[in-house]
Amino acid sequence: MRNIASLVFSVGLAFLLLVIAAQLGFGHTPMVVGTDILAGAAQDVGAANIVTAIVFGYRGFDTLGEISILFAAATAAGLVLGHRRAGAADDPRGGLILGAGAELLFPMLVLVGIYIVIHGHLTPGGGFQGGVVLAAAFFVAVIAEPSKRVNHAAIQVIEGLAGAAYIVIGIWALVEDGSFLKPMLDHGVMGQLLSAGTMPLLSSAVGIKVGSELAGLLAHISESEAGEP
Amino acid sequence: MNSSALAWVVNPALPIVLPLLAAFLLGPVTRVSAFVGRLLGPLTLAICVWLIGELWLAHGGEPFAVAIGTFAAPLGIVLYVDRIALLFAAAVPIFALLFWPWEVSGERATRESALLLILVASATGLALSGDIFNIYVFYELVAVASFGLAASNATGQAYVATIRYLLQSATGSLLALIGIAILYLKTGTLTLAHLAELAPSTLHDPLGLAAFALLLIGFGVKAEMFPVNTWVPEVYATAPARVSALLAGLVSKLAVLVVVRLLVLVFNQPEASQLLLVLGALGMISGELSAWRARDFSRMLAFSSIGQLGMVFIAFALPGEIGVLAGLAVALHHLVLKSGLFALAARWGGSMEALAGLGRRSPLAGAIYVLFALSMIGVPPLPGFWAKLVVLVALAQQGPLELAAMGAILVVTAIEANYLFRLAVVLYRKGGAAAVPASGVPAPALGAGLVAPLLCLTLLAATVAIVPVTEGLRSVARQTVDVAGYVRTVFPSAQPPLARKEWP
Amino acid sequence: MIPFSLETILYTCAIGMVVIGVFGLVLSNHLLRMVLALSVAEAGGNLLVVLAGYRGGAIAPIIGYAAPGTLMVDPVPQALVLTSIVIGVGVEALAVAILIRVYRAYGSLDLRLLVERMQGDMAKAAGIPRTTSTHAPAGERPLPPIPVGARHQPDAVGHLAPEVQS
Amino acid sequence: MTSLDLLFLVSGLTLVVALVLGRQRLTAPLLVVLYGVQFAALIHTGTLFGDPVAASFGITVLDQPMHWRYDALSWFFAMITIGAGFFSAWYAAGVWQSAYAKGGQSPWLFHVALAANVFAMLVLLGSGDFLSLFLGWELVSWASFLLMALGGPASGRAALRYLTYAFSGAMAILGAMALLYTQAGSLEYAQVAAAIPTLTNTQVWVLLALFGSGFGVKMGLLPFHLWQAAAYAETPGPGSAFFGAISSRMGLYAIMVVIVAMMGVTRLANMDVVFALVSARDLLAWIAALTIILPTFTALQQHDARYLLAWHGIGQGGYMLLGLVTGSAIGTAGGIMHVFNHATYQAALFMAVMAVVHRTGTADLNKLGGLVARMPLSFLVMLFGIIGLAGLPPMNGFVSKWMIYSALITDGMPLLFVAAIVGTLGTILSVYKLIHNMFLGQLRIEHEQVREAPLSMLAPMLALATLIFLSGLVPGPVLSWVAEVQRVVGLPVVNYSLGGVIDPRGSLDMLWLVGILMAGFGVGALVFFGFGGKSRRVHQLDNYAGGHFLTAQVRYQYSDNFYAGLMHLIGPWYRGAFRWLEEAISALVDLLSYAMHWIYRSVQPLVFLLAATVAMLVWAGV
Repeated sequence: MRNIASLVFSVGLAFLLLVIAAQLGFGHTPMVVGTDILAGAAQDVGAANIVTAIVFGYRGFDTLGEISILFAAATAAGLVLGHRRAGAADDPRGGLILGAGAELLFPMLVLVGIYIVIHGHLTPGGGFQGGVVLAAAFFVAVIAEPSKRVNHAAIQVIEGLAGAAYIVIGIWALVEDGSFLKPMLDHGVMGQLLSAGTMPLLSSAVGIKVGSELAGLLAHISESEAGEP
Repeated sequence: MNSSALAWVVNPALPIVLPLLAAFLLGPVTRVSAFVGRLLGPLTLAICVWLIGELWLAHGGEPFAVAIGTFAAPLGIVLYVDRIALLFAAAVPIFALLFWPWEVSGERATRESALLLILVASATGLALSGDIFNIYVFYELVAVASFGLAASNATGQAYVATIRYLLQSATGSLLALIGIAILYLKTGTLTLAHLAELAPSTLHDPLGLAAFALLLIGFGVKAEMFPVNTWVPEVYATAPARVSALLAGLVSKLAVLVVVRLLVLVFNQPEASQLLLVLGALGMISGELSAWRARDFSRMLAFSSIGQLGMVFIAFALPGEIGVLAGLAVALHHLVLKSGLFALAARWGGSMEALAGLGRRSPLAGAIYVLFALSMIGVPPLPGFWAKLVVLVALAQQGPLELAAMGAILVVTAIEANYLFRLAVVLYRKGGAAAVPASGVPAPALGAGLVAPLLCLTLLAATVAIVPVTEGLRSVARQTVDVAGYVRTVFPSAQPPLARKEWP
Repeated sequence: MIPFSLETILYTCAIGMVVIGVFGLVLSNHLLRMVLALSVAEAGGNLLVVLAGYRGGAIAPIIGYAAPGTLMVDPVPQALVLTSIVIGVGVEALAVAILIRVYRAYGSLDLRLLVERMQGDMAKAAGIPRTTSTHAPAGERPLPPIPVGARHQPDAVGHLAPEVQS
Repeated sequence: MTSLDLLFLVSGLTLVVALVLGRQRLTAPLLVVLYGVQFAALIHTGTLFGDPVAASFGITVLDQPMHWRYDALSWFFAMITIGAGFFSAWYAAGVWQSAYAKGGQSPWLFHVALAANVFAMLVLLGSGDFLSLFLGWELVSWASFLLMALGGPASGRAALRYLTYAFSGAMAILGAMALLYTQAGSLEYAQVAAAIPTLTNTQVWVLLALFGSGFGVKMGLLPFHLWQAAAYAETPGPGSAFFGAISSRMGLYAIMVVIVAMMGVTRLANMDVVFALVSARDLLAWIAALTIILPTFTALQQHDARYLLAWHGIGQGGYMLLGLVTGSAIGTAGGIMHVFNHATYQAALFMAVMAVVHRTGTADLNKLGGLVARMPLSFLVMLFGIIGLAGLPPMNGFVSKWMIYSALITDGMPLLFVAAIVGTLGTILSVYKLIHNMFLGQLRIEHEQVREAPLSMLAPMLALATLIFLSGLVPGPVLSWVAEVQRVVGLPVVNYSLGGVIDPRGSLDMLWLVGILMAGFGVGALVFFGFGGKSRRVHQLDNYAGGHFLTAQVRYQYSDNFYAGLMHLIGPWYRGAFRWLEEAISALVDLLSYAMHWIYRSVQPLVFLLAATVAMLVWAGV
């Protein structure tokens, strides 16, 4: 009964969504806001990557909410999973290939991650993307060697301070210039690494925060005691 | 604020980001000093209350808009501050303080406090934000924080309830996201004020309604809207009572506020209101009828909360100022009432039969319950009556559908009276068993004994001051339905904010 | 009618992912599969949002890679989708974390069993006698045993039903 | 400060005194005095023969003014209310409350609830618009609930049932008010009264149905009467007397204000029931007639004296409504006067029964008997009361019932007259059962040591009995009040004299009638004693029955299955009348609630989410 109903409703949903899509005039986005941003981002923010300009500039408030969501998810996961009991069984180690590969990959991933984070305002990428790569570096290591422990205390401090840094930069702008998250510092020359004012700082804060949060979150999950014998 | 050095304090972003800052710093600070860590949260909330008061005083309740990062309205995110927003924004830290997890300690305390602070920040954001995607982000933030809090009882049933809640909420959010995509495709903007301006020409068609329907499903999950509210009884029965109080009282109201903003500003069409009315009526009927069957206190409250929220939706579905007034009255009344009842539920776990004689043993709690119950079913001169009267009178002036809804309200109120006072009679029955704290219900918080009397006093104060209260609400409602004023506040220049340029 | 083109295929795929995900959510009784279905659906939704900013023949919105004045796609949906992807990641990670606890508490991820057990535990916590028995549903196999580890949870000890060890 | 403020103030003061000082023993007499002061304050308002008085306070919420004022109608009902409160408090003040406290109950709560009831009713009677009417209505409902719920579990159940009925009724009233507001644009009596003539018949029907059922619940009109008997009977002691005397008359007050005064009996008589030959007025009249017959014959079945009286209370309400809907001067005067008369004898009867309960510990008619030898004064009170209740001369019940019968006949409603007479027949049968099973026949051996009721209880009973007789002998004063009420409500005014009514089609003069009756008794006594009639007191066992000498174990006077033959004959026709309605409604709610609950217990709620999404998208019309 439920299966039939599900099928019928799903087909109905597919049909309706297709009808909606057909009516929407695909490829002819109105671009009311987008056009203005494309035209003005260079002066407003000074970042070459307009998506990053939006993420950390125009819609920087969304980004704050977003890192808070990750933080909340990590905190909630920590709350749910609690502490590991001493002496609980670990997952089996990864094999030789995984181990060797992990050792090889770790520094490269960290490097790539940092690169992506700090070049967020110039090239595709930014704090989130780089942060995920950073977290992946730690996670590869954990998969290869499950008995390795991530230092949760350190992660907690790092993520807290990185998140706080984002807000403090915003409040600094508020105190100085009367507007929360207003881009501060000089825009510099577009295309250079040290340009776009506070944007690289924000991007770095987000990168560190996302990296540490995802690492902590995944570590929580992987550290949760292995299943029953 | 008189001193110009501190003029930056009057900024609506601060009540949102300060709790976030506190949440981020809670972990590091607790490592340095546990005492400061425990105080950090409540202190931040108190500051938030003060900040919101300053916001009200600074502009005398007149609406104003603040662009984040000086990016003018349709490009960046705008925070819109008017009376209704401040009213709900002020309720957020106050109720969070009332239901602060004082009794938890250790690492759990840090995490729960952080989640609660995030909940406060995001709920305040929901009230103040003037950008639909920003609202979506804050809504998700509310959701994630509430998942963690809902599971914080650490029982198997709490986990199952939470995961079901999570799946429902995430699916709803997905649909809301698709709704936002449709909106963006049709208008090219995300700012509510801009949407309000463009809506008559672009959104008053079936696609616009479809977008509204999808958004309604998404935001309806937290607002306990039928039929995406099946998580409610499970979560409220398994979560700590203080969390249930916050979810039922506060969070649901803020989700309702979002729906109301959308309805008033963007989807100001009779069809949209009708949809809300029908869903509200169904939710009310299903909730109250299910509550009639409930056999334990917290699930009865959960179901009755669904029913009351249904009535809130019915009220807000009414057109114009009277609808917002009615909805506000019902919503605020329910906010105070349900929080108070859940505060009682923190001590009244277990089946209703086990509560026999409780009213004789603790007369104050019994009296508070009776007062809440009287106000809930709308007995004059308590505030619940005036709220219900406004709804009924407004409904009677509309069409046959509204008349049917009016009849439904009357019928379910009679059912509500039956089940609420069935419990009241049990409470005052002679010679009940000695109070047996039911298993699975944690010890009540230190401050919990104060919360219910405090809210009860609020209710009585509103009863005494019913005239100024209703007049105040009316001014709030008048301001809320002023769409032109909203647009004018966000875009002070008379020209449309963006002339459509050709593609570069 | 919808013309057959790249755009149509993309749209259809995105909608297909959403519908397949939702269908999986509704049809499945296994919680992990539901979470996976949710992530499929979210991916489809995100794809839809990105497509909302599409313009034919436009390039990525990064200044300095093409001559000024080149058509660029709408950058706003891209920024939005970045946000919504991260939101999805957070929600799903939390979902998996809760799943682990669910499995430890009840030894199963089958929704039908879980709901029944949950309702039984809720009723028991509230002191209400069960109307139906969970222990041996007529004509069905008995519930799987609780895994060993679950019996000694330090923070769940007071709450786990002692007699559900069957 | 107007005189009405003073009345409210005194009444509120009574409540506060009961609340604050109620735990002291000496407060009870103080409360009795305060009820007396309330009575004086009511007289002081002078609204009976003078102009209406408005309260100086009022409140305007959301542009809706609420105000209070008293006129002759309010005065009449308020007088009965305060009187009932006064006598009940008096009855409770002495021995009764000590015994009550000894039973583990709280006299404090009783006095508080009683004072709250009186206060709430006074507020209701002062209503000057629909909002204050509803406010007062709810206050009365909840105050009654409080007083009802004071007893044990049985009274808790009865009170909850009452609450469900009363609140459903209140919701009907609220709905009617909302509808009325859309038409009249106001909830003020004056504007509403002006707007009603402009309404269509359908609209008036809807209003009549909603208001009628709402007010009818309180009055115990069929089919909303099921709650009343248990609720009133289970109320502790004098509370029953108070409720029986006045509580359900609040429904009649509201009917007079809204239906009789605003809609008008003439309007109702001109509204035809579709596909039937009767008008709305006939419908009301027949509801009233059925309300007389069915509850009265249900009373006949009762084995508990309290329940028997409570069922009669419902039936007597039918007479009042029946009198009112005749619309003629004498009929409406009879209906209104019956309110007063009923209050006096019902209170006296309940007090007599409660006195017996106080002494013997039971109200079960099968476990009593022969108490006339032990409690002669209580017997006398009950005798007066049942004569009044049955509507026989020379007591006051006869006067009002005579007026109702007379109006029914002269206004051409013979079938209704027959119905009323059938009801009276049932009344006579059942009150005979009452007095016989309690006071006549064989004294049970366990009641040998029973003494007369204590003076504190006896005094109000005797006072009421006197009132019953006096207002029967000299109905003129009461009729003068009734005439004022009629004038205020806009009904034709009755032409009365000191001893009764003057009517070209048949006057009534109780002075003559009682004189002749007394003369007849005198002649009888003369004949009996003059011709050497002698009586001798013997012990009840100094007797024989069926050729056997009696022992203490042998019952020669049966109480069980009293009227068994009659019951056998008529029982199946009305047993459980309208109980099916209540059961059907609760079964329906149960079924619906089960269906709704199923949604919230489903394993996979996302199906609903998906279905709702699809449905809403289809509805949006994409």
